[in-house]
Amino acid sequence: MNPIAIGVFIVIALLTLGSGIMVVTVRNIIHSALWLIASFIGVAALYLLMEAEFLAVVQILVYAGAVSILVLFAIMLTRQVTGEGVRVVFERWWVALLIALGLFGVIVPTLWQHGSTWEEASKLAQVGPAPVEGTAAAGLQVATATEIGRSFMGEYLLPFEVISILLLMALIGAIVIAYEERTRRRRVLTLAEELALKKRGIVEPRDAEGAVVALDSEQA
Amino acid sequence: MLKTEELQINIGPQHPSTHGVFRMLVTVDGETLVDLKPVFGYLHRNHEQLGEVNTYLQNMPFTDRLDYFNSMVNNHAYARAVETLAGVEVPERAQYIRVIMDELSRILNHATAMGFMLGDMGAWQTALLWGMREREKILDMFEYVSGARMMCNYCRFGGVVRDIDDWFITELKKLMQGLPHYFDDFEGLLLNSEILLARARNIGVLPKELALAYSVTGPVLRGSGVAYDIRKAEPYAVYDRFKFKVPVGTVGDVYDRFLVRIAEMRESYKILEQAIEQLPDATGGFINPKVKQQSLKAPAGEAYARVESPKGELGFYLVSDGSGSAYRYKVRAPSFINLSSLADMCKGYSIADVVVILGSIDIVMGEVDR
Amino acid sequence: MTLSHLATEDVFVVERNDADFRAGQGMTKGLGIVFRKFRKALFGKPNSDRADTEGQFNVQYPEERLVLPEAYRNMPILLYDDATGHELCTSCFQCERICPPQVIHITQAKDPATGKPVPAAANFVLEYDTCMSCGYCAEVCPFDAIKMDHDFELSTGNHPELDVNYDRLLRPISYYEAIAPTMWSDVKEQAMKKLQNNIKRRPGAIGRDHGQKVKGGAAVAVAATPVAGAAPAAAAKPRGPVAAIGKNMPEEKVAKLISIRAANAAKRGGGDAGAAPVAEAAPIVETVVDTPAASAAPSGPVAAIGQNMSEDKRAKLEAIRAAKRAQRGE
Amino acid sequence: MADALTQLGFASWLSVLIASIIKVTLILVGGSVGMMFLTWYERRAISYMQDRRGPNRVGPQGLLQPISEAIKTMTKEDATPREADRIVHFLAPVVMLGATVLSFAVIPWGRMFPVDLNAAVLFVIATGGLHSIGMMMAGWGSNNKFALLGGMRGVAQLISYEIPQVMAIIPVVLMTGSMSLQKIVEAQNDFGGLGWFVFSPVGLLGFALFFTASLAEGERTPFDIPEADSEIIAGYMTEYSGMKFAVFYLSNYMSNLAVCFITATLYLGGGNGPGVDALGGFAGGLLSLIYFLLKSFALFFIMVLIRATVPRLRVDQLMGFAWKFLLPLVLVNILSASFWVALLRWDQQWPQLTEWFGAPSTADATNWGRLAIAVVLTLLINAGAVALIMRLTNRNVQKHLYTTDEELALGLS
Amino acid sequence: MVGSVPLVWVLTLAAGLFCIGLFGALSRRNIVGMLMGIELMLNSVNINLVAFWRYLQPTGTAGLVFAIFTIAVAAAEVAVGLAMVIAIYRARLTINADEIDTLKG
Repeated sequence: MNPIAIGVFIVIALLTLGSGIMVVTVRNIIHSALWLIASFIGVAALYLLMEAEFLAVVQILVYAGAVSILVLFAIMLTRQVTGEGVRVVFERWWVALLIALGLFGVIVPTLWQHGSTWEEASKLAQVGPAPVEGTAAAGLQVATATEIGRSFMGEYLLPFEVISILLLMALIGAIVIAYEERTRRRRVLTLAEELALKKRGIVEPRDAEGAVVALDSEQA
Repeated sequence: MLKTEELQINIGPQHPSTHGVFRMLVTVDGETLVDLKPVFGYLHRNHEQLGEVNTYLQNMPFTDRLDYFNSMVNNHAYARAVETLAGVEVPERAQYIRVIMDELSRILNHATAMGFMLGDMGAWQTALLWGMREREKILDMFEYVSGARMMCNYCRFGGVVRDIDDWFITELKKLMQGLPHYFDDFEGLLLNSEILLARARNIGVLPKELALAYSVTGPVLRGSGVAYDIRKAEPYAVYDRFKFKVPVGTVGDVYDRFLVRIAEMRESYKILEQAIEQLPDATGGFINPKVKQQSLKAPAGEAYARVESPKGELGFYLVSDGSGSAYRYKVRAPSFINLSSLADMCKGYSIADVVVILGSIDIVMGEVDR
Repeated sequence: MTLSHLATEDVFVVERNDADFRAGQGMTKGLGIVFRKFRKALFGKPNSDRADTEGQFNVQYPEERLVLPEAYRNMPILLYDDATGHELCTSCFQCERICPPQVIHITQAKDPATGKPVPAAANFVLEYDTCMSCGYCAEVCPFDAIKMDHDFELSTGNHPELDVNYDRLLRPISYYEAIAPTMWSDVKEQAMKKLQNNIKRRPGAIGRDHGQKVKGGAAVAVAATPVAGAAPAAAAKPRGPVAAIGKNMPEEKVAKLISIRAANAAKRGGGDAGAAPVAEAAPIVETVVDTPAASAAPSGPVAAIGQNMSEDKRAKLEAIRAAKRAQRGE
Repeated sequence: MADALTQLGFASWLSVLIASIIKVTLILVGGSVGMMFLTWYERRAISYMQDRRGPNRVGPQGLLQPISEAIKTMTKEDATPREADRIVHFLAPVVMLGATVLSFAVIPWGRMFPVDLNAAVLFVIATGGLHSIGMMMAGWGSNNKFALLGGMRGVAQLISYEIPQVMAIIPVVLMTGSMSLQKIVEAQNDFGGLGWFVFSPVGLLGFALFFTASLAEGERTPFDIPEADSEIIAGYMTEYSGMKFAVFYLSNYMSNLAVCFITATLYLGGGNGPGVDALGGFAGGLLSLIYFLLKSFALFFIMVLIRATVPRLRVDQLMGFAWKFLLPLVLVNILSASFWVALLRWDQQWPQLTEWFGAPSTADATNWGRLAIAVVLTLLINAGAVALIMRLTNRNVQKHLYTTDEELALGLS
Repeated sequence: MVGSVPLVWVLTLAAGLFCIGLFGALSRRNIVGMLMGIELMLNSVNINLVAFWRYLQPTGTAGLVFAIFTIAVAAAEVAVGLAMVIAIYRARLTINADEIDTLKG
């Protein structure tokens, strides 16, 4: 029962929950994205507290580093043309609140009933392997990155390969969906290219103020 | 249909890389440049009206302020214009002195111009500061002989203000020993560097026909492949006595102009060597004594004299009505005309290239706005 | 169509490096050159000779100074003869007429008795702020009365001070002789001859007893001559002019300055004969480098105080100088 | 440190607290003093390269110049644009500096490791990734067209160079078998302290790629697009002045310092050198710190040399360089690293090799036969890959010169 | 921390985060807001996994490996989701969920 751990846990819990609440309640979408990053870092701190170092670093690298940038880019690219005036939440947002609170009300009591059984189980689990005579009493060997790596290559090889294919599909899918074909618009010709065309007699159709008139196929 | 709308960006007039007070209104579509509208006139000082009010001699110091990098060349061009108008002949030694000063000015101009362009490319002013050192040495020479580093006011009608003495010759020879090392360092520093090649090759291409159509002159024209140099086309002031070559590019892009300017510096070095050997002794006089400088009256008529300034063909057109000051005084400034080709030359390239292309044309706003 | 009418052997095509990019060899060559420059600048000797292109080349301005060549022209000054105290200017208005920015304003002096104009100037105002120091006034002056000065530290707080009037323009001939010996020696005889017959045509009252000139002139005249004497041994080509002594400097300061000059001159007497303005800078640069500890002479010549600096500016400069000297533990 | 304090009678948790506070202050002070030294060091080095004297007025040889600059920026007015998003504008430099300082938690100073995560290498890259958030906030918060453009470009550059940077570290992790920096430094300790990774072909290519990628991460020339002053005035830092600009400047140079430290640790055997083990104890630690700082400042000198010589890459060339040149080379390097590990450490999987060359090399006895094969094989793979990719990507494209008729008809090109 | 903080507290924290994420996903009109809500829910699931791993079976790696898989899937999901958002924005010029209702009768 060391007070520091409890204190730190409570601080991190408040940080994560607080930024979570801010994510859903703040009006400005950019601010809610920044609060999302704060909650990611809170969760990473929680992992560190639970000595899952590798996971904490992966969380910072993947979520706080990349996903948040993706979200920010998406927000900036789809800047609301009509401005923030529009309502942030649906009219009947309180229904969602009710559902969420109801769910919370259901989960927490069941958790607390099983609390005691989990306590003994976790105490049992904390006892390290039986001390071999020669060596000192080896403490509890918490799984680190090396064990994770071995289990990836050993026990969980199939899911590992499936995940890599899934990521590849997501990669290609995202590009195909988001790619805006540039073919439909005229590329700006440099001086030398225009001269090369003129020499071959291909004169670009230009309207009054000299802008290149797009070919009729692009009028759509 | 959502079309990324074109962005209007304003580069200048207080922009770190516009070589003086010059604004470019650039419309950009994504990264490529669609249209560029140059806006200048911020440095207009009413130079040509002043020329009509001042007497011929009084106007000489104002010509220093045109292309403030090469005041010697400006003075020389103005002096030649008045000499042709008034029919004054210039002694041999003065012509040699003028040629020496012009070639020294060409070297310092190209050294700093290339330095500024590389600075715009992001090369953090190393080449510029080496160039500045050579420029400092040359400016000390100008200061010794004319009295001021940049505003030399050195030429008079029929000669120069002060003769060059043996101290000047010895120091000039010492300077000449250092220059080849500087040229080699400069070429070795960047000429084959991959990133410069990537940033300079095939950027801002000005084909030969269009270069002539835009009537650009100087290194920009020679970079596009037209071998036209006034020192060869219409040899003035003893230039016909020197053996030197005219460097010419092939494609006409930023890289070619860069190479042409470096080659021109080497050619100026050759001219300087020959000029020092053939320099006549002081008996011939450094100025035509018969000319009354401050009260020179030119017969009615007109004259146009042009000089190969480092930036291009610098010409002075004078119409005189017989009085002591010019009736019409017009300066054909090379930077002004070279700048007119910038707008079309930059189309299709990115913003980063616009700044480099502007650097490669090497303009000075003093000359453009007059 | 090629416009070039030049003989083909006069034109050479610049060879372009159109090859593909190589593996960074070009860049490494550049890096090597910059490293060589770095090594030379860090460990090599400072760059003093005009021929070499390596080593440090900048001059630390306030402490070290480049000596200005004789023909250097900044703002014009008027000369008066040390001995007789007469100004050379006869207000012939030539300089006023030629001056491109029209900054010179002269009023002719009148003979108080008869009221007729006299070849001397009553007041001579020159707007230092508009003057572009083109040197025309010095060229056209038939009496060599107006010459170009070498003092460029003229920045001042209040603008009206830049309309310099007559007494602040006057300098003794010895001062100009110190800063431009050969240029003065060329025109010395005819200038003095013209001055003599001008003095004859000036009535006794005018020109001779210009109050502040005589008083100031005499004292400075005395101090000025030793300076000329102490000028370093003139080699074949007179060494570049040494920075001049301020006109209205306090007495003890002038004396100290002369002693410093004498010490430098003695030390430099044996130095290299090749007198060259820039080379001249080399010894100064060297003196700065090697003398702080050694000889009593303060490191580098003390800068001359601008003639028409306002009082508080001069006081502030003195304070800084004193602090510097104290900090250098003199 | 913590147990030393417990002997002094503090409660155990209090001593841990105090120890960590002392460590944190030491790191922060070391980091910021290091940053100041770097600014002075860079300006002096570049000025000597340009034959002029750098700052030499403030303090002896100008050493107090960074401090005077800090005071100057603090006294400058700290303006925030009117319609700017005030909070985001204020938080951007905080996030940038926070990300940089976070990575110092793991970086060793010679032999002294502040904290030893067993995923330390990944932690450093993760905190490097946080930079882009700060940059994005700066770009968005300043409500200025140029700042937004600079911010977007900066983030795109950071992300596209983060991947080669991470991949360039994988060979080092493969060769040491662990991600903790302590083990990586120990693995480079054989051959009398000179067994640095940079001397093995895999390590050499990894070093070159990692250093180039970290040039881009630290926005050094030739990759300093985000604040390319000749184009968009100061990139995402346009609307910042006074103290906030000083914080950006501090975080910029501290991340350069961090990058130099990490490169020295990963590839140049941070803190290892002849004679460090012989001394041992405190003196050994000090000597390792000196070696470590020498290596890092030599690396920084290379950064300064490159900055003084090479012009800036355009945005598209910069992205092309990352994706088309660095990434393939990095992948090939991982391949050759796996060969290296297979040859040197495996014996059951490769009985043939054990027969010919004997047991794999253990910590003390290195098996020279296997080492020779490994070196030759990896050298071949790496050199071949570099040559091939060089020829593939570096063709001198005659773009912007001619347009074929079909190209125009399709409107493609 | 294992000794002093009971497992139930961590699970309640995860449940709380999950409900906040659920509320965010259901109530936000802006699709990107919804995606953020979903991210929060995925994070809370991860907390559960790590908590169970740490408290009940610290030597095994099931919890950690599963958590890493969920992170990978979540990243892929965000990438594709935002690609769709951009495509919708380009087509409809709006990303408010209730305005994109062309399928409605």
